[in-house]
Amino acid sequence: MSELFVPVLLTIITASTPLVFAAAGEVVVEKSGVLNLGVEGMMIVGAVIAFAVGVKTESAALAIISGAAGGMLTAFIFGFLTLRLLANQVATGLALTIFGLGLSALIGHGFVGKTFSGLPKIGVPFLEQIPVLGPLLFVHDILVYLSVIAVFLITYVFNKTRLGLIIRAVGENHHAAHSIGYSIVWVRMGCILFGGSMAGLGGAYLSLAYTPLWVEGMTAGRGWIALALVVFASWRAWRAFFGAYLFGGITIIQLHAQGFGVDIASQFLSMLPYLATIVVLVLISNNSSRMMLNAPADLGKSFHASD
Amino acid sequence: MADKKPILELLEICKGYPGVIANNRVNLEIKPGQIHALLGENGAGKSTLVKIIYGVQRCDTGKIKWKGSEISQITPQIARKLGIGMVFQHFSLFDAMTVEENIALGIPATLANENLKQNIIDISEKYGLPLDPYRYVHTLSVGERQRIEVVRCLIQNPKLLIMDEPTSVLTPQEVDKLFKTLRRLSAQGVAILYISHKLQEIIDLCHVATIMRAGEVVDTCIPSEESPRSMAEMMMGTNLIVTKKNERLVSEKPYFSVINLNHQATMEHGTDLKNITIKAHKGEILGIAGIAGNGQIELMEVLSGEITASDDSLVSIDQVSVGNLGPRKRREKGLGFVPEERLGHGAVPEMLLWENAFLSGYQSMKLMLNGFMNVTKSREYAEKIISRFNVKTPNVNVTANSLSGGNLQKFIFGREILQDPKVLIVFQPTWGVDAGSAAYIRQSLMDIADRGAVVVVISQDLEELFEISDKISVICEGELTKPEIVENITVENVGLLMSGIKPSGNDILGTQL
Amino acid sequence: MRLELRGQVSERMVYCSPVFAVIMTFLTGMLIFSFLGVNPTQAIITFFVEPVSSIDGVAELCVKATPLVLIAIGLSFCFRANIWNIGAEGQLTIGALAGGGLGLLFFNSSSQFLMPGMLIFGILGGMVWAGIPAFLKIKFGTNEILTSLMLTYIALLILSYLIHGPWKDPEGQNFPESRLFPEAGLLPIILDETRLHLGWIITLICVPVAWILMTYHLIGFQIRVMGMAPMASNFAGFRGKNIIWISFLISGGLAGLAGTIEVSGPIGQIIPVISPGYGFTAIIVAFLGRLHPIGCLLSGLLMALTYLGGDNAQIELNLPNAVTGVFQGMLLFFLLASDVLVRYRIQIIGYKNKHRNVE
Amino acid sequence: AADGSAAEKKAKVGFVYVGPIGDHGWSYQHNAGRLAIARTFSDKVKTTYVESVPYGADATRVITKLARSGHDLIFTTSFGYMNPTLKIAKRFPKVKFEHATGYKRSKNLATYSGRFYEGRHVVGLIAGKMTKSNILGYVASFPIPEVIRGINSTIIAARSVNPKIKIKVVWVSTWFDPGKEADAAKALIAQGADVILQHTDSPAPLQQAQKNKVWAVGQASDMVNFGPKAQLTAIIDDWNAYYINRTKAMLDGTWSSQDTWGGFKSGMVKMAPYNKAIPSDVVAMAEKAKDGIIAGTVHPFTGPIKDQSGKIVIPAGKMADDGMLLGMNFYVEGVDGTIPK
Ligand SMILES: Nc1ncnc2c1ncn2[C@@H]1O[C@H](COP(=O)(O)OP(=O)(O)OP(=O)(O)O)[C@@H](O)[C@H]1O
Ligand SMILES: Nc1ncnc2c1ncn2[C@@H]1O[C@H](COP(=O)(O)OP(=O)(O)OP(=O)(O)O)[C@@H](O)[C@H]1O
Ligand SMILES: [Mg+2]
Ligand SMILES: [Mg+2]
Repeated sequence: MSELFVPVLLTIITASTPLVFAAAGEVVVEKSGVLNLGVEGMMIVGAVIAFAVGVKTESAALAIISGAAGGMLTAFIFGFLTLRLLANQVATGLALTIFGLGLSALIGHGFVGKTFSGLPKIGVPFLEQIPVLGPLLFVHDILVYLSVIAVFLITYVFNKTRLGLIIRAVGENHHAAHSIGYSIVWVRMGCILFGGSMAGLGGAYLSLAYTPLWVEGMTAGRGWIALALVVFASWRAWRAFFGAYLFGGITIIQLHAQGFGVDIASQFLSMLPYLATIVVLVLISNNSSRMMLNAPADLGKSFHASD
Repeated sequence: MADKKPILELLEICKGYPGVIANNRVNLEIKPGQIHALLGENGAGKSTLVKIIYGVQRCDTGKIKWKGSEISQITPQIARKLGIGMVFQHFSLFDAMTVEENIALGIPATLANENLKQNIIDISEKYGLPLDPYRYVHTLSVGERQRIEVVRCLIQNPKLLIMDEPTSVLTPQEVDKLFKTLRRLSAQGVAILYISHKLQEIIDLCHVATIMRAGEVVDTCIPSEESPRSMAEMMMGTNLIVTKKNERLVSEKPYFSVINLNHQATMEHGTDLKNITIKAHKGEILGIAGIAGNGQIELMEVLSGEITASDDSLVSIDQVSVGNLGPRKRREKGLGFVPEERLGHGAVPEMLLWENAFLSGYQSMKLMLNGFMNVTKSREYAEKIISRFNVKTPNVNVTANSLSGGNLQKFIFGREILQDPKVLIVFQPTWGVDAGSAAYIRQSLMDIADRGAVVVVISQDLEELFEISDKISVICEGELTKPEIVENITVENVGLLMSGIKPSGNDILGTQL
Repeated sequence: MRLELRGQVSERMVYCSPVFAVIMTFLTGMLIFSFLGVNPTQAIITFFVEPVSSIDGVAELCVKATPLVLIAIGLSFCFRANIWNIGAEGQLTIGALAGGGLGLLFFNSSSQFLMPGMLIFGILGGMVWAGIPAFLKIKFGTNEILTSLMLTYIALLILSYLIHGPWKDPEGQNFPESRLFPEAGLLPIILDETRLHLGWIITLICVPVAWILMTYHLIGFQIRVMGMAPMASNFAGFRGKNIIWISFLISGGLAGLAGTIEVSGPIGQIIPVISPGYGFTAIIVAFLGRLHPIGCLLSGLLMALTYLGGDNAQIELNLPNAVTGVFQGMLLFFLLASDVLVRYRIQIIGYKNKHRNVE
Repeated sequence: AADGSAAEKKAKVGFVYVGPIGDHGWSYQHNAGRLAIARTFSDKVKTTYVESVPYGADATRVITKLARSGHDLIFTTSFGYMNPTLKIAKRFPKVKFEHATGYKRSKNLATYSGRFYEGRHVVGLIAGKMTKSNILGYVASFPIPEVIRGINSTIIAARSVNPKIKIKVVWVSTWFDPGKEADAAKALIAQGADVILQHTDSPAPLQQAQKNKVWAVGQASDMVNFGPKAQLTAIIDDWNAYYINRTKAMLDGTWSSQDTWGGFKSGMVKMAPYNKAIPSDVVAMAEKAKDGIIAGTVHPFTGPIKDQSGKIVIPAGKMADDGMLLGMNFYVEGVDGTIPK
């Protein structure tokens, strides 16, 4: 069984990593009180820019950095509109998705059919020798490690640092945070840009590692799933991580079930990840007051100092 | 003290909001060690002025000097560095965070270290403001929240302490303790800028007072040489009405009663109600005194019907059980109520005044036609409230949050009173309301009792309760004492009961005396 | 540059700001088009004027706007109550399946009741699908953003299952398409030689009805109070649970109606893709329309115009679809940003009238 | 254009694509055909296209728009456009329409499609020889006859050279989601498949094969870039010749409605160059089968063919007719699992 077990788990890791990036980034954005529904748009811009730079320069590092930068630039548009011009966040996020899909197609025009060598696997010395666990946990490309590190960092920052405290404060009650002297615009802009770069990395993972190629619309709705995972995770990065793995896991397992000839219409099997997410959420939201506590109270509200 | 150089000088401060000039050429000096009162009606511009000092708002023109030198730009961080601390009128707290986290956010990073918890405990013990650093703010009473604000300032050893209505939710004992603290700080040379609507406090505490009206400084005085009445009249520029208590006919049978009600708090860290019994007669004002957080919120919810009692027969109006009826049905039975929180509970901040008039008046005032809002009638009703209750507003087409606190409170009272309720339950009726409006609101409560209504006032402002109530009960940790005729008890005694100290062997108020 | 709060919402800007946004889009658009080597004036005309320069074009505009407007109106109720129903796409799909299913069941009926029956089934279908997140929210406190979105994917898979399986047209050579609906199951055309169908009239009726319901009916009032101040809603004695139900059912019902109108109007059968994301686009439409039915009508028409303009730009100017997306995104950005002028005035730093008089 | 003044006025040919031209799959190949027209008739014909046109109300609008704006010949390139095209063809009798992969025709509406199952037959033979595990993996989109036909054609051919072969099918419920296609390929590889076939549009499954050192077959276009070691060959949709012919017929006035189902013979289906690693006898066998199909001596669905239950559906010596092929909705023997119903 283990010769099946390891590849299945490896596949789950690949399938979940883009979701982890995008969802963990969005956790930070939403914790600061900003609802950016444009994750899909930021992801795909990240994907195309990473791929384009990867093809042009042959450098994985440059490609990854540009992917993050691409997501960040797209996010900046959102930040400027919602923070400086106080545009409605929900609508701006959706517009950002439309814009991002269009923009990525324009940029990617010359890159259809091009190939990229993919990201090299990096083994962690010694640990990779451990049977079964070694290849499973310690031989991955840089982005997989980065996604785990990012989740750790975010959790650490929110639980242990003043920065995290300030971000939570801004998302919790922006008037109060303003009164005691924090710049709502700058804190939120920082979070939006961070979220954008994470979404960009998620996109970059798709076009550099998951399926190293560029085709229009290749994010195929993953940004939306990431958004749902943030809610599922009740705004905690580590739960978003597990949510992504749950979702990715069920997606992969249903594909395997088909391979084994399970006699259920594929559409019903494809529903499983969505159903499971709902069911798990229902089970964990029995204590809804605690959920509410985690939800940033000022999520989605515009702030202006003279309000 | 007079020879000392001022620590803070304000020169010709102007600040406009759209439609109003909140501060107009305000000049002010505060000297080290001075306790300086800032007085004025609701909306006079006091909070705006102190926000400018603390750097939360920027003034349009004018200069601020700190220890004689002008500061060009001021932000809360800079203010804190200079040694300015501020207790906000509207708490700047974060519900989903702990006390410790809240305090950490409002102090320099260097102070927010591992010792912070201990510091909080030390400071709060030193000044008699008990606080548990681990508690979440949303589980705390208003009074406890106020303490966080105060402790947050004290922990920074400020040179100038600004307090915007800090005592509105404290008990007399707490106020005493706070005053001791403030006097001690003053003796240490800390300047204090103190805003309050409680004029007696100002007389007791402050060295000088600056009086504002409509954004301008209109007068200064030495409070100890004034009376509350004279200061109120300086603020308003007119005469203060005097509340007067008439003899009233009291019904024989209780009209509104609650019998042995037990209720478990829905909120985390809420207070459970135990064996609550209230028997209120027509033409009677029953005061319920208590320190915030002793079950008043829960009591209010149960009385208003926002949370229904477990047993139908526990709450009744005119012998009719209403225990499991919601607020709408209870209003049909003649109940009216005014919650503590004006914005967001008693009124919808972003809605127009006439819509807010419709909010609770649509049934009894028949503002609805086949399920549709009757706009004309609702407007007329709102206009009636405005004219009868002297609400200062351009018209009824402005949003509720554009009214000053006192005016909105008058509007909400007017709305309930004009519905001619048979039972009116009010919670902290004059919290943060200026002297003029407060007198007006108290008078209207007495008027409706005169007309034969039952009035229940839940408040921790003992001065107020003693002024208007016929009987007073005390709520402490969810238990309610038997009501006692007001003439038979003293403020001190009630104050003790509020803090849970029962006169030995007897839980009936006043018998000690 | 600095923003300063206006005392009151500027009535003038409510109307001027969209115009301002459109002008800004024109200008930036012209810049981009000349950069792409297209005659800028011609491009603007192709995008915004040409599509509606004929009766047929206007009819097409209305056909395209119908589902957008209907769904956006429904969503306005939810969003006003602060309920985040983002699953209108799924509700539309299930509505289309319920209404269309009736049409397939009676595929050789010629009863005049078939069409109304389908519409009612469509509404019910949408309501059922919207009822699930409502139920979960009330019963378990489950966040509706997640449930409604997940249910959308499930609805699309149900559609896929039915259309590849049981509802396949038996005479259709196993193509994943249903039978065509009978004549009696199709919405009548109301303007000859065009595709303008009864659904547009239904939409036009929904607009004032929703407006009155939202602004002057107790239901709308309750919804608004709950959205702005839930505690005040308790205070007034409104039942939070009822409001959740009502707003979900209204928006689900309208999305379901839109779905049935799509299949029994311009499509005429059930096919694997019923909606190109109307449920999501309608969220933008709702917010652009400031959550007001009339606003939804206008923004729905504008949004539809950008799609028509996009087709046109591809056909006439050989511009790729991607340009449409970028251009559409830009227009939306400008529209959303210009909203700021309604509540704020822009102040250039350095200039400040010192003693502004009370207005 | 009907008045024949083509000298100054160019004829217009329009295309409607279901995906973006950047999908590197189905729409990409049709667009290649459009470009071929543009190259061939650069002075006489103007081509236009509208991409990513969803089925339903939008399709009707776009096709009508093309018909209205003076297009003489309109290709609608996905099966979902069938009914809209039929309806519009009635309304615009002077405009010529061509619908890909459908079966409804009228006087001015022709249909065309490729006999891709011929390519799958060749692929099946090669896969049957190349597999070591005797398990083929098939990444499939939706259970429509076109896809099922391809699966059956592959397994019949493969079992004809190696009766022990099984084929595993994973349905991804999408035509286009590179990530999910890749995951499906990985699942199949993990379950022992050593030749990956696909009926979805992106090169992602091929990439996975390359990465996991198993074989694969490209889809729609030559995808050798994405898996130079892995790609055994690819089944190429080549619309160029057909599109040029039909445009020419339109220009000459000889266009008439017809049904074209072109395979190897017409060049609509082509095989990409064979992988060097395929032994020469296997290549020879593949080429022979291809030649046989062109000559009409070989038919991929020649009896006896049994369905999964072992029932004979095509008796020995008989060949499936086009009607049966077009509506095929059963698996033949050797396919693992059942068709989703
Ligand atoms: N990712 C995060 N983002 C923001 N705040 C967080 C995050 N993780 C934790 N917190 C905050 O840190 C505190 C402790 O977090 P922790 O996850 O340990 O919660 P908990 O009390 O154990 O709840 P649960 O049992 O539901 O996990 C909480 O106040 C929580 O709101
Ligand atoms: N953010 C704001 N936007 C617009 N107007 C404001 C704002 N803040 C205060 N105002 C107006 O400025 C004036 C002064 O308000 P301020 O809060 O300073 O009064 P105050 O003296 O503190 O009253 P209170 O005793 O009720 O606290 C009022 O008319 C108020 O409505
Ligand atoms: Mg925990
Ligand atoms: Mg104030």
